[in-house]
Amino acid sequence: MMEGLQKALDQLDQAVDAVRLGVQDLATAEGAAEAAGNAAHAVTGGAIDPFVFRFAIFVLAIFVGYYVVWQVTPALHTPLMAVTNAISSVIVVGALLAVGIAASGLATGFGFVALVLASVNIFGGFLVTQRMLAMYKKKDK
Amino acid sequence: MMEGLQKALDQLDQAVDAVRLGVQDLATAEGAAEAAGNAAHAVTGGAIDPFVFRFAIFVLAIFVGYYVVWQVTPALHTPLMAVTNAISSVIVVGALLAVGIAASGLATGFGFVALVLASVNIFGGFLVTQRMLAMYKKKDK
Amino acid sequence: MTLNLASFLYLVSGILFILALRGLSHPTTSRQGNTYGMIGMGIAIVTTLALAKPSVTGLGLIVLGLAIGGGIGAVTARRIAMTSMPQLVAAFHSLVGMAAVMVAAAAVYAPESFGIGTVGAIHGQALVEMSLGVAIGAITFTGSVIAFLKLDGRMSGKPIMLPGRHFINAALGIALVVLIVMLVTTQSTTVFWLIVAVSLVLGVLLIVPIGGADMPVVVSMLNSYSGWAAAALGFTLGNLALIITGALVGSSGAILSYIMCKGMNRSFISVILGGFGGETAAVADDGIERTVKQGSADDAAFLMMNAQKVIIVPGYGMAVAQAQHALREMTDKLKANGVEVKYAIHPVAGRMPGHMNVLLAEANVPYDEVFELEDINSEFAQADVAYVIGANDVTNPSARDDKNSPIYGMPILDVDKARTCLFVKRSLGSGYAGIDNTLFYKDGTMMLLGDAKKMTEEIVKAMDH
Amino acid sequence: MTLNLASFLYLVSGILFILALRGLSHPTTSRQGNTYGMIGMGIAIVTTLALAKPSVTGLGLIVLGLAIGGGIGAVTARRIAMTSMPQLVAAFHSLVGMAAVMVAAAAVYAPESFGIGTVGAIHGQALVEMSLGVAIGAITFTGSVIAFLKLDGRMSGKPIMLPGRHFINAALGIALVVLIVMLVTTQSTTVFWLIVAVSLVLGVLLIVPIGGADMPVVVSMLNSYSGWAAAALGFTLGNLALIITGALVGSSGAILSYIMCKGMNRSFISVILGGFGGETAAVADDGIERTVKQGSADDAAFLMMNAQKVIIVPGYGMAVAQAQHALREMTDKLKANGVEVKYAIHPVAGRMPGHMNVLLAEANVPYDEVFELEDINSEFAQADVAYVIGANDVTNPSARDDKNSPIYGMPILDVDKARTCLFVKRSLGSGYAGIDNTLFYKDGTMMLLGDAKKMTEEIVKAMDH
Ligand SMILES: NC(=O)c1ccc[n+]([C@@H]2O[C@H](COP(=O)([O-])OP(=O)(O)OC[C@H]3O[C@@H](n4cnc5c(N)ncnc54)[C@H](OP(=O)(O)O)[C@@H]3O)[C@@H](O)[C@H]2O)c1
Ligand SMILES: NC(=O)c1ccc[n+]([C@@H]2O[C@H](COP(=O)([O-])OP(=O)(O)OC[C@H]3O[C@@H](n4cnc5c(N)ncnc54)[C@H](OP(=O)(O)O)[C@@H]3O)[C@@H](O)[C@H]2O)c1
Repeated sequence: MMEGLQKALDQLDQAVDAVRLGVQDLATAEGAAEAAGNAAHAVTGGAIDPFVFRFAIFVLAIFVGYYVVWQVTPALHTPLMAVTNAISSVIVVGALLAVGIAASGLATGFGFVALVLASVNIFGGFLVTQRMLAMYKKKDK
Repeated sequence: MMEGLQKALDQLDQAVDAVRLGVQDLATAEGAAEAAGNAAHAVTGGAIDPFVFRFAIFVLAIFVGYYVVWQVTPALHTPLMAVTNAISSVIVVGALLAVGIAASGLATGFGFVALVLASVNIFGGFLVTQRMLAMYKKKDK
Repeated sequence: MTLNLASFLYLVSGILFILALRGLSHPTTSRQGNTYGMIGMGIAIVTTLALAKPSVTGLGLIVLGLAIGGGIGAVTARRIAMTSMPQLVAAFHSLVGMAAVMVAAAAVYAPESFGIGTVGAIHGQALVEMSLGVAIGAITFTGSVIAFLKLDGRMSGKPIMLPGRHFINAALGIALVVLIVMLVTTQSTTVFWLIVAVSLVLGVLLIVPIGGADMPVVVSMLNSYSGWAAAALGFTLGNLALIITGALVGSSGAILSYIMCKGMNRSFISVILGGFGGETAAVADDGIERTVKQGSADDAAFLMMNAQKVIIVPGYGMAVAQAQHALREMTDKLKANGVEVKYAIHPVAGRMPGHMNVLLAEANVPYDEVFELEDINSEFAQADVAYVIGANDVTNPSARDDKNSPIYGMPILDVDKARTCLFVKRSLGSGYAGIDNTLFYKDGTMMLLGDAKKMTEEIVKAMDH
Repeated sequence: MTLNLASFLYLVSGILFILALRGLSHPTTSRQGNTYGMIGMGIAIVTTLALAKPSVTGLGLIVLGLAIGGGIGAVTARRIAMTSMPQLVAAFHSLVGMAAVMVAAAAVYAPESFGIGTVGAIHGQALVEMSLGVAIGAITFTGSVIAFLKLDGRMSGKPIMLPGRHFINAALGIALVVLIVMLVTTQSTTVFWLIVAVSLVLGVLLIVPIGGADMPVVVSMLNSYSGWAAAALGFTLGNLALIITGALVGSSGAILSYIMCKGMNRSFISVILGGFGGETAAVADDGIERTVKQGSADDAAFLMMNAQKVIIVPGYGMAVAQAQHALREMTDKLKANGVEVKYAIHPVAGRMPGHMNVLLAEANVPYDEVFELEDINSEFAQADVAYVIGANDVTNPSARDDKNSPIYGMPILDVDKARTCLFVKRSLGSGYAGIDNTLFYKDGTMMLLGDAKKMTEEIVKAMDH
């Protein structure tokens, strides 16, 4: 089995080399320009680990969260707690993947429990927020 | 030449298939676990185009910019204009790449011009901001 | 659906969540914001379904799960009393925590579904991210359950101080780190469940020493934790909506904790270390004879009907007594009589941030009659009556004047500057901080001893005479 | 250095730029913020060098380039008069625009250096991003040059209205789109330079119809453009620092334009369409005989020395006359005499946002004596003297009272509520908006006709008598 993988990886190496040669040959040819461009892009631009991007997104989202929450008026701090609770149940996407793709019985089970719990939060959180917010009224004149 | 590329791509396909088979074989084997995990990761998680991530970063940075700039006190709006000018000259990284990697005479030339222009901005922008900010003083008591 | 399109849609739902919080900057935009939040959640769910392409059985299960959970959630949301908000939020957080644990468990048993490797061969980085998520999630779960029990009065609010608890917690923390390393190297599910178990225990141990009255800060802190757990799993699943939301929720909880601690003039560390708010401190006996002027509902009605300006200061007691509706009736009477009425809200009045505002909103008090401390504090000097209903600590002048007071430095509402100060409460006992309030013995103060709701109703009746 | 580490460091420098802007929320933190900005720039440069690993020649060139540019920049920054800030900022923007064009050109001729393909085979998406960057950059370049020339008085401030200019601009815009599509399909450098050429022309045509007085809004708009250009190139280069910075600068410019337009109560569209601020409108001749009370420096000195409270309202004329130092001397005298002195700054006083604040800071006026409109406007009623120096429009009561006035709705400083209002200007002429100021003819007003600096110096002398 180890050999199988080794062979496969070797083949992959060869293939990549072949692509690289092909690209060099083609560098001045016309039609395949787009394909070559794609390949070159993958070699450099695409080499960044997605983790770096995710981390950048995470850090910027913390900044956004910081500013957005400080701007919440104190009168709405209780609805804020309820709504952040509701949105934190986007964790439901994980549950949906587990139930939806279902590779093992256990995983489906865990996913189902997660799905039910998250759904309580989604519906409960948004609806209770809506109920609260509906109560905030201006003086009618 | 087209054939060269075609052949290379075919080989790549074969290699990927082989890897996939190898991974399935190995699924329960021990040592190669990490390697297999890497491969699987590349197939799904890694398949997202970096553009999507960059776009997400761009959008979040606009949000951050929006909040951060509204918090700037009006008394410092002139320094704000100067400092945004200074930081927008990070474009200098492009100039450095052009001059530093230097694949063609022309490109180096353009890069050099860009480098000089951006440097004027970097030094001019930060220093004039510093000069302005140094003037803002509190009443000494 | 391609992964690229899906990622883009997840980004859209993340942005919609940002807009949901942004809407809360003002009551008029807040409802729109909540709608954005729902749309964002809808997009995230539909996108995931389109990506997972579940079988018919799978889809059936999903609909079932959504229906069960959604039903419970919707009924709870409709039935819950506004005064029980703190408990509800704590209970909901525990669900998010447990959901995070379950999702991680599913990922361990079926990593292929999440594209993080195969069973026994999960990508190392994904395992680390996941362990963090599962540990924080489990702590959030048991922590929130304890907070819920304490807030709901099903468990004594007294801090439970285990001997050597700091040592135990530190040991558990180290065990967690060791277990995470083991998980990455061995890929064993047993280790995974050990991580869950240790974190569950840690959640309990971290929260039991904290007194019931400090629970609001704890709830907010756990809110923050649930956010970080979601973000950690977002890294594992490579899901932008989860990463963005996790960061938002994490910041939000942290900022609210900070605001509460600042409003109480206490340090976050001292709250977390616990032991506060268990017993009420003995009333300082300085040997001076203290006299209290007690009044009746009739006196109060007379005073207020003849006032030009009345400022109402609600506190925790109003929530306990559910006196907000009676209060609203009283102010209607006053306003009909030409008296100017305003409400003054201290940042930590009640037991959670914005607690008083929700209750007043429930009683149909327009939000433009309700003012924050900074905006109204200077007006007490021009007010004829300050009607303090179930509030205590937030009016205690020792926070302003007595350097030795434990709450010294906490901002207070200057009700003592009003011509007359009416205090509605059941006894001369102290409030949350357990400190005697010297205001009760002041000349301009009149105590209206009794339940906040009953007393206010009596005043309303007296006004009709 | 690996690409991952480099990307991480670019993120760090992006974050430092955010902190740089964040620092500007208060004068005390602003200097620290500027330092963060410099560190961020340093990290970006060093990271790029470590990534590019230039040859010795390359490194030599880079040091040379940095030295030339840095030298020019440093000398300019040191020498420039504070009153010339608007011009300087415009000139600097033009450089950023041109640098963006040059970087894009380098990328077209040596795409390998940027990892976007090979000559003649550049990735399509990269080409689109690059074309956007280069087009916006070129527009920024010529636009800023025109703005600079108008602000510096080297070109008439009059709007130049070409016949059919909207049609020409639209045609050029369409041509740009077509050229970008052609560039992607043909990869021809000729097309690239055509894009540059068309954008350069467009930059000129967009800005010449806008009057000199509207230039501040234009400068800010171009600031925003330079940000978007940087962001577009950031996408091409896959550089996080550029993407984040571009978004920051883009938002900043847009918000400042918005603030200015709001301060002038004009729509952004009407500014961009141009044609405003060329000629001064004829003074409305309503047949009423108007009398003006003119005063001397002695009168002004006497009035102010005997006042209890003086509020100073600086405007564009103070900048033109460079009167800030004389003004500072005058207030020192007043304060030494026990007079309370405050400065009131209108959001669009002068010719760029924060213009007056910089000049006052230059003259060592402490920033806590300088107040914004909302914070001081109610105090004019208690002031004995309002000393209006080189300001005009921002005090014009017709913005408040006359619905037919072109500036109706613009917030103004209520100098007419002060007991006496002193106006220092050279004539009875109008200001930027070209509208007669009825305040000159009011009872409580005394005109001090003359150059702002000379008049203030004379007043200072008169105070010594
Ligand atoms: N809001 C937050 O986010 C938050 C978070 C954490 C901690 N805290 C703390 O909570 C406190 C809030 O201050 P507060 O002034 O609102 O409340 P408080 O100081 O706790 O006082 C509440 C008062 O209400 C009275 N009361 C209780 N039940 C009543 C009833 N049925 N009818 C009438 N009166 C009743 C009690 O006196 P009797 O027993 O004599 O009736 C008590 O003195 C602060 O110390 C704050 O630091 C608040
Ligand atoms: N700040 C911004 O960001 C910005 C941006 C765009 C537009 N604007 C516009 O600029 C205007 C600013 O208002 P403002 O009140 O500051 O200025 P203004 O209304 O333009 O008036 C300036 C006055 O200064 C006088 N002056 C010129 N040179 C002088 C000198 N050497 N000595 C004494 N006086 C002199 C002029 O009168 P004489 O000729 O009689 O001396 C003129 O009336 C507003 O209309 C605003 O909308 C501002």
